[in-house]
Amino acid sequence: MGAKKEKRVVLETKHVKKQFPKVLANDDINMVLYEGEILSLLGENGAGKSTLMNVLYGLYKPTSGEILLEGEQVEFSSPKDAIRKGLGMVHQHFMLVDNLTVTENIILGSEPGKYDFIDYKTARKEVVSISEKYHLHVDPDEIIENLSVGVQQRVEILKALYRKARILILDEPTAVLTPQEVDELFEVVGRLREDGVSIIIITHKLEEVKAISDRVYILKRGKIVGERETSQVTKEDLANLMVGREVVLTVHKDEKEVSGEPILQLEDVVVRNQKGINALDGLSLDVRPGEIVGIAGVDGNGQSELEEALVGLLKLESGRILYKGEDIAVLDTKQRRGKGVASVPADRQKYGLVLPMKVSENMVLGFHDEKPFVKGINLALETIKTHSEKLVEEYDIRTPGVEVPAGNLSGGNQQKVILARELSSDPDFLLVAQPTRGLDVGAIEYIHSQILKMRDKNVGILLISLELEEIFSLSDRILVLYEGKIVKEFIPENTSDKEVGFYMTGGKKTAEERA
Amino acid sequence: MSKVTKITVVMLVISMVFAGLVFANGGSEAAPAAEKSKVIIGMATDVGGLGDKSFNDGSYQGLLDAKADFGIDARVVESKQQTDYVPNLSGLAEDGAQVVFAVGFLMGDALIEAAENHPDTSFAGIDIFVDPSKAPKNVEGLLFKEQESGYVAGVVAGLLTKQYASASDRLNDDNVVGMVLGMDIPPVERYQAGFYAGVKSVNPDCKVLSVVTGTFTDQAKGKEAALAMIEQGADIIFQIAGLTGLGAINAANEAGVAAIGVDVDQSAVAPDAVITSAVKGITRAVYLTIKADLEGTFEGGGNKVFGINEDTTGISSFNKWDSIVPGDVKAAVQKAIDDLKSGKVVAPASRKEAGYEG
Amino acid sequence: MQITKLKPLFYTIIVLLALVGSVMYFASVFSGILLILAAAGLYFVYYGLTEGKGASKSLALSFLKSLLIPVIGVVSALLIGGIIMGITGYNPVTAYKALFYGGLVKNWSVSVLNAAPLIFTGLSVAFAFKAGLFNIGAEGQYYVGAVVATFLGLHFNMPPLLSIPIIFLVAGLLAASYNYIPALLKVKTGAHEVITTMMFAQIARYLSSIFIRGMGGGSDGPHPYVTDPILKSNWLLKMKTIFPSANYRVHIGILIAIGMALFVQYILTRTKFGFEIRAVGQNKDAARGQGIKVGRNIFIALLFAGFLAGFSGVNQVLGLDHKLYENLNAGYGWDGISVALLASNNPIGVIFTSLLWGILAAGGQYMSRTVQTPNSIVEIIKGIILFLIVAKYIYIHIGHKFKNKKKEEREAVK
Amino acid sequence: MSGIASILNTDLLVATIRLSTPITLAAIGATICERSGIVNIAMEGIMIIGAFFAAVAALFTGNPWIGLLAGVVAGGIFSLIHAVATITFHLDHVVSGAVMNILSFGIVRYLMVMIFGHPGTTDAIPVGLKAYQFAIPGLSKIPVLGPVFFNQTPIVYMSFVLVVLTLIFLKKTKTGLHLRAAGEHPLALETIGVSVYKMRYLGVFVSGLLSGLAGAYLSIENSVSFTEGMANGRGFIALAAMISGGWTAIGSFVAALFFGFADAFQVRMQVFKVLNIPSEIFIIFPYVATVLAVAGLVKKSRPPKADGVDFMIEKEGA
Repeated sequence: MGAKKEKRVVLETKHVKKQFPKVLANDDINMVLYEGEILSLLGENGAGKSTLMNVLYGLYKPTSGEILLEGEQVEFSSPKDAIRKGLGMVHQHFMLVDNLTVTENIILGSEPGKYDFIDYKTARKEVVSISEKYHLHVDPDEIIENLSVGVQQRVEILKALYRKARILILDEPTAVLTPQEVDELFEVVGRLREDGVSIIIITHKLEEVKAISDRVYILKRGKIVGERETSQVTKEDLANLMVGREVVLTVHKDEKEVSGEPILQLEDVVVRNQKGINALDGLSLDVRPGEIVGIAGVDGNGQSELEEALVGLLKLESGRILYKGEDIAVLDTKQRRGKGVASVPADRQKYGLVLPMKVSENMVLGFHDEKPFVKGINLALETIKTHSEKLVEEYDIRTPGVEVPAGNLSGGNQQKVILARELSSDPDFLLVAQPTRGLDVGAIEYIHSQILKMRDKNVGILLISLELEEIFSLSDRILVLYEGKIVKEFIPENTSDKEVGFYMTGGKKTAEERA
Repeated sequence: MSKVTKITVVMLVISMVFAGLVFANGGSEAAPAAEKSKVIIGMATDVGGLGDKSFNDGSYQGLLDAKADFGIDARVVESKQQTDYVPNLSGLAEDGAQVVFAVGFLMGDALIEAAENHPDTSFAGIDIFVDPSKAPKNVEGLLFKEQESGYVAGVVAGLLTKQYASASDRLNDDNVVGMVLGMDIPPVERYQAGFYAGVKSVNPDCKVLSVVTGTFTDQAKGKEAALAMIEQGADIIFQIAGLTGLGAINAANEAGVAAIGVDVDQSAVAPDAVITSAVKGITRAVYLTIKADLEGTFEGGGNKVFGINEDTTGISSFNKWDSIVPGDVKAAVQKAIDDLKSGKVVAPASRKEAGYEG
Repeated sequence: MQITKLKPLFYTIIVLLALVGSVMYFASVFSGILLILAAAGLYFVYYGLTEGKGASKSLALSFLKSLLIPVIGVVSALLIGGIIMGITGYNPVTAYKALFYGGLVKNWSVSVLNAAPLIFTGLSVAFAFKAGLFNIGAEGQYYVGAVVATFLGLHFNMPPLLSIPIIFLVAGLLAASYNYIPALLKVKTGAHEVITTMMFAQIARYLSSIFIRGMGGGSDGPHPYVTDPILKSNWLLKMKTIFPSANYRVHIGILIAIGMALFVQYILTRTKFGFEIRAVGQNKDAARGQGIKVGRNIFIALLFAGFLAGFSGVNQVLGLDHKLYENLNAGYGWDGISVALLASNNPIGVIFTSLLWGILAAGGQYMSRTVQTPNSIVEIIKGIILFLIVAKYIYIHIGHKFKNKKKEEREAVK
Repeated sequence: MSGIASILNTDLLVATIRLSTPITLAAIGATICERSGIVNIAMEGIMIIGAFFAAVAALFTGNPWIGLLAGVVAGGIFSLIHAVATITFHLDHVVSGAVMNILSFGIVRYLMVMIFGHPGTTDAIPVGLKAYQFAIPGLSKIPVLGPVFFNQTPIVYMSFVLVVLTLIFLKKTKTGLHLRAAGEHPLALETIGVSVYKMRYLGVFVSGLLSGLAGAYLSIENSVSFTEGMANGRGFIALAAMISGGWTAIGSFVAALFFGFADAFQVRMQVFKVLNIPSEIFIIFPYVATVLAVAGLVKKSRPPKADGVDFMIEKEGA
C-alpha cells in the first residue's frame, strides 16, 4: 500500500479554525497528508468536511491556524495560488462549463499557446496524453452537456491533473455516480496513488473508506474525533465514530399500540432527478396512523426526492402513492393538502416560507384561499391576524408581532411558524423533513414534543432526518434509506445506532457483495 | 431615535432648506428679470425643434431679424411632447409675450386652445390652417403656397434632367427625378403636387418618383430613399423631409447627382449638389407678422396666405450652380413665376389636383 | 373601547377630506393641501387612539424610513444637476427656482397632466414586478389602449356615463390580451418577458400607424397622421366643470389614476389574488410547495399589467388629446418603469413618483421657456436619480465602508 | 409587377449592407457583452452617444478619423456606467440599460444646446468617411459580390473584419474562452482563478466600443452630420439581431443583413408602388423574428446560462 512507502508529509494543517457568521465550521483541525496516500475524511453532513477542503483550496480563508505545504507555511488568497502549489479539487457540484468541449474545460485558465491564442492542437494532444496516462478515457472534442455524470467527473479529475496537481481533493465523489462508475473511479484513484499523487476523499460512505483509503480522519461537529489506519479498523467502529450519539435530549414518549390500515403506502416508487438518475429506485414503505416512521439515511440517498414526490412537486416515473387507499400521485399539491397531507420541508427557507412576507401571511400560506381566511375574494385579514396571534401564542414563537416579515425571525422560530401552519391544519398524515436542522437545543426539544403530540393525535408521521439520534428518539419504526431504496427496517428498541449507521453507510451492501 | 430616522430627518431638512432656497423671495421672480421695457415675442416649436436647418430654423431666423430691427426680446421654447404645446404657447403669453408663434402643422389644436384662453395676446401659427368660422380673433394662420415654390423648382428640375442634362455631369439622360417626403402632412403634399406639376409642365414624359419616409429626423432613411430613386436613374432629388431630407441631399451629393433643398436655402448642406431650394418665406412671414403687430395692423381670425405675389414663395438663388444653369432655364423660371403671379398658371395644391397618384 | 365603534365615521371623514382635498389640489386650488394634511393628521390621531401611542409613532417612523432612500437620491441628484449646470455656465439657483415654481405652481396643471398616464404605466410595471416579472413593454400596451380608445371614441355614441367606462374596459382588456403571447411564451417556453414584451412594444408602435391612417389619418384624409377627433360625448370630465378656477385642460383622469392605484394596492394587500401574486413573486418554490399555481399567477400578472398600461392610453385619448397622433409618443412606457422602480413598486408610491416626474417635466419646460436653460438637464437629473435610488448596493457599499471605519476608530481608541 | 424584378438588383444588396452595418456592429458588440453574462439593452443610447461625439470631433478637428476614434471611445466610456452599475453595484441589468437609454438622450441634447445653441442637428462636417470609400482592386470586379463587399467605405470594411475578429476572439483566444465561461458558469471560472468581474467589464466595454462605432457610422460615414433621433430604434433592432442570431457573431451578422435587406426592400417597394403594403409591415419584421427566436422556433437560440445573473464573490463566503 502507498502508505507503506517512506512517509513524507506533503500537506499539514495546524489548529485550523473557520468561523462563519453563525456556525463554527472547523475547530482546531490538525491533520497530515502523506505523499502517495489516499486519505478519507469521514463525517456526517455539516461535520465540516467541505469547509475544511475549501479552506485548503483557498476558497475560504481560515479564521486562524496555519497550513503547511511540503513543510513550508502557505496562505492561499485564491484558488489560483492553491492550484499553482499543486492542489487540485473536484467539487461535488462540478465546475464545468456545459457548452464548452472537454478540452476547453480542462485547459480553461491555463491554456497553451502564444500570446492570447489558444493552441488547440497542443491542448488536445496534452489532454489525450494525460487521459491515456491515467486511463481516464474521454473524447476531448465532446461537449460537456452530452456527457454522463461519471465522465464529467473524469473531466474534472483531468482538469486537476492537467494543472499538475500532486494533491487531489475529491468532494463526495461518489454521491452522483452509479455503482459501475464508482468502481471505475476507484481504479483511477488507485492508479493516481501509484503515480505518487496524494488524494483526499471526502465521504460519508464507509464502504468507500474501506475500499480504497489508507487512512481516515473522522470529523464530527467541526472537530476531528478520530484517526485510523483503514486496515486496522472495522466499519462498525467507523460507523460508531461517525454517527455515534453522545447523550442528548431525552424524549419521553409513552408506549402506544399502533394498529389498523396504513394511512400512507408507497409502492415501488421510482423518481428521476434532473440529472436523469433514479433518485428513488423502487421505494416502498407504509405509515400507519399514530406511528412515527423514521427514514434514516445519509444525505443524497433520495431524501429530498422522497419529500418532493410526497408533496407533489416531483412526478413519479412509476409506482403508486396510496393515501387512505386512494392513489394521490395524480393529484397536485393543493389537492393533496386538501385531503389532509401536511409537510414540513427540509429546506424551510426555500420551500417553507416566503421570507419577505408577514408572519401572519406565512401562517396561512396555502390556506389563504380557504375559509375562514377568505371572504369572497377578500382575505379575512382580521381572522388571519387573530388566527396567527393564537398560533404564535400556542407554539410560543418569539416575534415582535405577526406583522413583521418572517425573514426577521430566528431559524427556530421560522421553523415553528411552519410547524404551526402545518399542524394547525390538523392533518391525517404529516411529513417532517429535517425538522431540527441548525436549531438550538430548546427549539429542538419543543419541536420534538410537538411531533409526538401529533402522534398521540393518531396522525401518521413520516420523519426524514439525517440526525440519527433524532430518528432514534422519535421513531416507532426506523427505515434505512440507501441509494433510493429502503434497505432495512428496525424497531429502535431492538437495534443500536451502530447497526443502523452500518446500513446507512451501505455497509450491508458491501457485506453482501463479499458473500 | 434610530440612526436611519435621524438620517431621514436630516435629509428632509436639507431638502426643505433646498426648496426654501429655491423659492426664496417668491417664485414669481422665477420669470427672468428680462428687459421689461422691451416687447416680448415668443415662439414655440414642436417636437422636431430647432436645428432642423429647415422651417423651424427659418421661423427662428424671422424672430431674430425682428429682434435686430425692432429690438424685441425674442424667446423660443421647444416642446418635448404634445402635452407641452398648450402650456408653452399660453405660458409665453402669460410671460407677457405680445405675439406668440406656433411652429408646425401638428400644433394646430394647441394654438387655438391657447388663443381662446389668452384673448389679449396675438397668436400666429406657421403651416396651421385657422378656420375663420370658429377661430378667435386673436389668432392668425400663416399658410404658404408651397405648391408654387414646388412648381418653380419643378420647372428647374424638369428642364435640367432632360433638355439641359449636358449642363452638368451630375445630370443624366434617364429623364427621372425624385422626391423624398417626410411625414405626409399638407405642406409637404403641396410641395409635392406643385413640384410634379412644374416638372410635367416643361417635360411631360419625365418620370417623377417619390418616397414617404414617415419621419422628419432619420437621415439614414432619407438617404436610403434618395439612393433608391437614384438607382432608378433619378438625377435630381427634391427633399421635403426636414432632417430626414439632409440625408437625401447628402446621398445625392455622394452619388454625384443633384438635389433641391426645401423651405430655406440649403445649398450650404452640399454646395456642389444643391441646385437651388424651394423656399417658402417663413422668415419673412414671421418678420412681417411681428412688424404688423407692432404697428397694430395685426388682424387675426383667419389665415394669411403667403404666395408668390407676396414674394414669399419661390426658389432661392442658384449659388454655386448659377454658372451651370443655362440662361434658358433661368428664363423659363422667370416665365413660370410670371405665369403664377398673373394667375395664368395655378399650381395644384394636392396630389388629386395634380393628378399624381404618387 | 368605543373609539373603534366610531371607525366608519372616522374613515368616511378621512376619505372625504382626502378626496375633496386632492380634487381641489389637482384643480390647482392649492388650499386643498390643507384638507389632505388634515386627513393625514386625523388618520394619525385615530391610529394612535386605537393602536396606542407607540403604534402611531412607529407608523410615522416607518413612513419616514421609507422616505429615506428616495429623499437622499432626489436631493443629491438635484445637487449634482446643479453642479453640472454651474460648470456649464447656467445659474442653478435661478434654474431650479424656475423649475420648481413652474412645476409646482405655475404649470402645476401640466404636471398633473403628465403624471396621470405615468401612474397607469407605473402601476403596470410595479404590479408585474410584484409577481417577479419585468413588463418592459408597457409602451406597447399603451399604444393598444390608445388605438382602441380612439376607435371606440370615434364610433361610440352613447351617454358618457355608459360609453366611457365601456371604452376603458374594452381598451384595457384588449391591451391586456396584447400581453397574452408574451405570457404564454413565458409560462410554456420560459421565453423571457423582457425580450418578448420589448419586441411587442416596438411592433405595437409601428402597427398603430396603420390604424391611425385607417381612422381618418389617411394621407388623403383631412388630418394626415392624426386621427379624426373623437366624439365630444366620450371626453373625460374636465376639472373646470367642478372648479371654475381650474385649468381648462385638467381632466379627472388623474383621479381615475389615483383610484386605480388604490385599487391595485387593495388587490395586492387584501385579496387572495394579490396574496398569491406576491407569494409567487417573492418565492416561487415556497408558493409551489404550498400548492399555489405559479404559472397561472404569472399569466394573470402579465395580463393585468397590460390592462393597466392600456388605461394609460385611454386616459390620454379621452382626457387630453381627444385624437391620436402618430410618432408622437412621450415614452410613457419607459418612464413608467422609472416611476415604478423609484416607488420600489409600491402602488401608492407610484402616485408620488409619477407626480415628481410630471413636475420635473413641466417645470423643465417652464425653466427653458423663462430662464432659457435647456430642459434636457431634467432628463439627466432623472437618470441620476434613478441610478442613485435603484442601485441599493451603492448604499450598502458605502454603509460597509462607514461601519469599517467606525470599527477601526473604535479599535484605535482601545 | 415588373417592379419586383427591377428591385432585385445589385443596388439592393449594396443598400442591404449599408443599412445593416450599424446593426451588425451593435449586435456583435451585444453578443460579446451577453456572452460575458451581462444583459445589454443600452445599445440605442450608446449609439447616440457615439454618433454625437464622432460628429462633434470630426466637425472641430476637420478629420473624420479623429471623429471615428472619438465616437468609439465615447461609446466605450459611456458603457462603463452600465458596467459599474451592474457588475460592481449589482444593479439589475435591464434596469440599468433602460436608465442608460434615458440618460443618453438627455446628455446629448444638453450638449447640443451647449455647443451649437440648438438641438436637432449639428452642422455638416467638412469631410465624411464616405470620402474614403475604396474599391479593392480585382475583387471589386467580381459581378454582384464585387460592388457589394469589396467597394465599400471604411467602417463597413471594419464591420466585416470585426465580425471575423469577434468570431476568432470568442472561439480561438484565451480571453474569449474565459469570457464565455464567465457567462456560462462564473463560479467555475473563479475557482480556477480567473476574475469573472474582469471578464464582464471587458464584455461591456467592448460592446460599448462597437456600439460607439455603429453610432459613428451613422453620423460621419453614412451621413455628414449628427441628428437627434438618428439611431431611431436601431439599438433595439441590434438586440433583436443578436437574439435571433442565437448569441453568436455570425448569427448576429446574418440576422442584421436580413433586417437590413427587409428595410432596403421596403423603401424600394415604395419607389415603384408595386403592391401597396404598408411599410410598417416590413419595419416590424425584426421584432417578430426575435419573438419567434425566443419562442424557441429557432433551434440555435440559447442564451448564455448565466446571462443577466448577478455574480458576487462574497456569496461564496458562506
